[in-house]
Amino acid sequence: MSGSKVTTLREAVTEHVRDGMTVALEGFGHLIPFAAGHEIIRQRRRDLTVCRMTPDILTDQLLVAGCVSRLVASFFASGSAGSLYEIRRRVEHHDPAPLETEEYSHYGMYCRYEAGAKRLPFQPLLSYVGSDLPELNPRIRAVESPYGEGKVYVVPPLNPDVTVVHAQRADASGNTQLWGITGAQAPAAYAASAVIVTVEEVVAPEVVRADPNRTLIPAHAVDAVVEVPGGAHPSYAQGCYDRDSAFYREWTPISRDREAALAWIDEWIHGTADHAAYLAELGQARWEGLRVAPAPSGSVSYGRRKE
Amino acid sequence: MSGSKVTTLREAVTEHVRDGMTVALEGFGHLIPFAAGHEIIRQRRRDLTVCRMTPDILTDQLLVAGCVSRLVASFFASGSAGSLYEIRRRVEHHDPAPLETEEYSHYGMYCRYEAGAKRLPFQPLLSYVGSDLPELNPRIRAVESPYGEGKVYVVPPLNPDVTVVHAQRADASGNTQLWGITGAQAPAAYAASAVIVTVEEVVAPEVVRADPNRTLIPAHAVDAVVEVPGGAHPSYAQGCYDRDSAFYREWTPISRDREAALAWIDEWIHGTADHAAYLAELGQARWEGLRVAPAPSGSVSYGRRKE
Amino acid sequence: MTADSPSPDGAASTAEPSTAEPSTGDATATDGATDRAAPLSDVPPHSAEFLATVAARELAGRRRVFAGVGLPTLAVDLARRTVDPGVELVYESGVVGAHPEAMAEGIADSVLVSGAEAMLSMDALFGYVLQGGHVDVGFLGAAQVDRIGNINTSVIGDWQRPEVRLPGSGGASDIIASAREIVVVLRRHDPHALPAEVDFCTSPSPARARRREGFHQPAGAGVTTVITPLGILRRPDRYGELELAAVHPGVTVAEATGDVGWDLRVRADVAETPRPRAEDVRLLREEIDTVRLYLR
Amino acid sequence: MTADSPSPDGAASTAEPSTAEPSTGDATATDGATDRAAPLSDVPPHSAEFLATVAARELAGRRRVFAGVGLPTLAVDLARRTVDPGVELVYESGVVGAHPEAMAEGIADSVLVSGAEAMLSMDALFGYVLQGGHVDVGFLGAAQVDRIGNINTSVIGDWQRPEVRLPGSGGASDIIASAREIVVVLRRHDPHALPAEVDFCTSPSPARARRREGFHQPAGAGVTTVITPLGILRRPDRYGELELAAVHPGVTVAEATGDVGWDLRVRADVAETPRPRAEDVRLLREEIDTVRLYLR
Repeated sequence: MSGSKVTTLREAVTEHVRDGMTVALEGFGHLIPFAAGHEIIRQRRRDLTVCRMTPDILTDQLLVAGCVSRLVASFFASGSAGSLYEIRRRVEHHDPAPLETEEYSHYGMYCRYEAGAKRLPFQPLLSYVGSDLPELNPRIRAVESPYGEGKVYVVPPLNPDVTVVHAQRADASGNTQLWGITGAQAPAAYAASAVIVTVEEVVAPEVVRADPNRTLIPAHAVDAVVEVPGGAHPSYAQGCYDRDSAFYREWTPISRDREAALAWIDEWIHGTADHAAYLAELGQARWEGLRVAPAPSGSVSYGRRKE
Repeated sequence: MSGSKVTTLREAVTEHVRDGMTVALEGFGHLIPFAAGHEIIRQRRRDLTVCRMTPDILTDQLLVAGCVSRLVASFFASGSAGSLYEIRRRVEHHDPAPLETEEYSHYGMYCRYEAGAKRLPFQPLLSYVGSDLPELNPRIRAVESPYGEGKVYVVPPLNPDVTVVHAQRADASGNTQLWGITGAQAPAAYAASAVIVTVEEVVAPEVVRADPNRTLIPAHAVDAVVEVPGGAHPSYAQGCYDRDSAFYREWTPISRDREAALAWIDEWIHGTADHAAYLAELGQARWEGLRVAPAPSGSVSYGRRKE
Repeated sequence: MTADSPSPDGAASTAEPSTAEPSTGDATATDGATDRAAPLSDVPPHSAEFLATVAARELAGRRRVFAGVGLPTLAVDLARRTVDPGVELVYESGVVGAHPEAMAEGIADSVLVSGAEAMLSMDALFGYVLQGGHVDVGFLGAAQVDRIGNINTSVIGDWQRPEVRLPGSGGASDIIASAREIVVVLRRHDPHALPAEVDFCTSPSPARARRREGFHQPAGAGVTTVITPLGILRRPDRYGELELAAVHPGVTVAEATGDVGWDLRVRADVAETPRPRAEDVRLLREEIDTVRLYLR
Repeated sequence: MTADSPSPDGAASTAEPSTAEPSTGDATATDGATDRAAPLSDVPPHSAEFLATVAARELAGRRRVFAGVGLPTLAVDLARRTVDPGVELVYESGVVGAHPEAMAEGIADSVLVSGAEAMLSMDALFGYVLQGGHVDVGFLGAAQVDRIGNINTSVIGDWQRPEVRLPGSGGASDIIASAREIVVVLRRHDPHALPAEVDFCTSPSPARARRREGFHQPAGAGVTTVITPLGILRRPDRYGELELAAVHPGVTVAEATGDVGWDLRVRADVAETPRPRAEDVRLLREEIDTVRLYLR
């Protein structure tokens, strides 16, 4: 256990996210670190390489805002509400500028984080035999099995400068617990040089230590802890609030019109001082509509040795 | 969810464990499947290849009982109470017969299960550069990284015929939940052709489904579910009962004397009809001494969508 | 899927298969799906209701289905209520054995997680469950499927400056390597969607994988079934080509073979797809997709 | 470790380092460990109390220690109470940030799990934490350590028909590759335990790894410190050999160099190991190992 790493989102982004960096923003449909991404937009970072398995609306917004020059990903559409038009404009029409992309399958991308976290020079997987993906992406290479079963494809490690994740809770030293869909957060965090964790709630160490199996990212891997309630909106936090599906639908026409998208960024991101202001703008009524009813996991016992 | 797989330990071992098979009995200090191992002894299986990262007393007992001809492992001593003398007699003096061994480091052995579970032809790791282990074990081989960082060692998949694990709880269809030290159980189970799960308690599906992140081995990977309370004795089940450290100490002099060890097998295994009889023989007083006080994990919410 | 109707989920998805075989008969089983005496629906073959019903029948007897949302979700839900209550859905998000209380609006929807039998890490899901050989059917959507079952979900046109940038692989090129078989649903039936050869091969057939010499060959059989608005195409064996196995009601064999990028063979036993029962359509509309998310 | 006193845990373990540097001085810090004016203990250098105290001092300023039980457990517990409350223990069983309510009797003891900050999978522990470079010090026990810091925990004598079958690697050959440095404790100080070259190299030094040409070289510095019943040996650099850095009270430099399998160099600044304080011994006996499990 180390000292408190609790800080503000502004300070965490200022300190750890610099122009030109490779930034992983993970969360597979669930716990997408929107608040942190929005703060990156507010601080007008430039020339980032963004790594996300499923770019989602968050990446489309970062692109609209001009933060991103390169994208490493495995699926180039929104979670469930259609195309990401800023990505498509960049790729199909180089409008307003080309976007360099590096493309994998989901498991290929996951294995890159795994290799990065484990400092392995490569990780084999069973995908791509016969696919054009290795032709498109020369980082997907082949290795001959020394046991005689032929060649398999491998991917190289992905080691971001900084990884940002959102979770349900952490203690002040950074022991981070998440449940529901856990995505690529743990390997992406361990693969990075610096890790920012935003959480719905900073809890007492006793809460974390009562259930150590839920800690997927221990304190030693974490550099900054920020309490950002609602920090995954418009995605969701299992047990806390649901996905704002209406927002996902609303984004499609916004994204389709670059001027509208720029106006959205101006109003909702640059026009709000921080995530609390963004949520206030969203309004209490909309937020109430995203609330979920409790569904308790139940408690298990870890046991204490009797004296 | 599939139908009930609940059976007796006798039937599960009769059906899934045959002479000559490769059997993984995993559990790293915790949740060691002693009851299942004892049933293998009772059914006088022969010529087994036993896979266990840390052979522990269980393997020494299986050896004494004449069930094992080969051992795949990464540490050849007892958890914390000294040598396993039957193993040493076999290896050092071929008494009463030689024992073939195949040896890895802990992570090498774990990676073998991982490769087995994922059907990968090999898994790289950073160990062994400069070690004599690859000289001793020709299955540890080298692969050149296609990204230019030189060679790394790799291990091949380990695919047992059957894997046996013990856990705190499962539902009747085999969704298995364990907490505390989770060892190599999940990859060893997925690597195997058949899986026997013994549990402290068979619980209702609702108990499992209230906390799906605790399920490490889903029903589709499980062939037989057996309720065996106390099934990890003399090892332990986190939150249920503690390790019988006195037994671990007692085993050392027994193991040192082959006749005493054979007598122990006769009395405690062949002399008991099943694990319940073994526990009865152990006595209520001893069992009470292993009980632990509750230490609740606390409950988290998974949330329910409101209508 | 096309660029304007992308996969309604986080992976290349949507799909629905069908079974043309048991089209004759006077089964009177209480199992409604095989009860051919039940009143039939006249929903058109290109409707989501028709395709979902065809897909549901395709799942009978299958155990584990790896799918996105949309038509697969509808099909699995319908299959469970009709032809096979034992079908289990796994999602690439790590959900195994979902029991959603409401219809999922995405593969990462919270309703799939609450009450699921297991919520695995993505490494366990792709590594243990998928690569480990536990998936019987993978449902995939596609912009193009070619003669031997190669799938394109990446780009139309030039790779470097595409005419249309499609969503890419998602889990598709992982799924095709290891799922026992793949069922694809196409929303179009024309030479563009069914070319002789895909513009880009995202997810390869075993025949194409075999050409990559010296490689450890994938275990999966690749695309075995393609469901289109006109009929059902099947591949008879691992390295064979797609053949017309069934046409939907009102579609002629000539219509189905005429609008394909190659000389599509017709099976000797080519059948007519049985219509959905009225009950299938009712279940889909009134009990499954009550908010008409996928049934539009 | 020898065959008759095997590692008291699930891995090749036990160890305790020491710091010879701050032996002169009249520190009056309230931090007891550096308070040289405190009453000293006369426990003998080969005692567990002595070695645990030496090891505890070695941990000052280190963050994350990968260790087995036994002397490392005692040393870490003592270090936290004296020289450095911030030392964090990780175990190969997956426990990170243990806060045991009772003294652990093994690396998989339930008391390490209850109340821990994280209970990781073994894949995360070995892959992310260890290979990922988060371990500062690995504590290892050994039957033999040779001139350049190679460790043998496998066999004495012939590999195929050994004189003594030792426990093998456990996590040791994984740990030595990736922990920043390794501290070894030997229970014997003689040419058998300290040979010019090990009978079998379980866990190699960087110098030996370098000879394996064309291999990705491990990040770890290997064995930097060996604590014996007579003194402390240190390796001055990554590819150098062990040198005598300190002798324990009552031991002469000639005694320490005379009983080693090679011509052991003596550092110019060779020091005498400071004795444990009476308070260190009291803590070990009365508050840490109250049941005298390791202090025998």
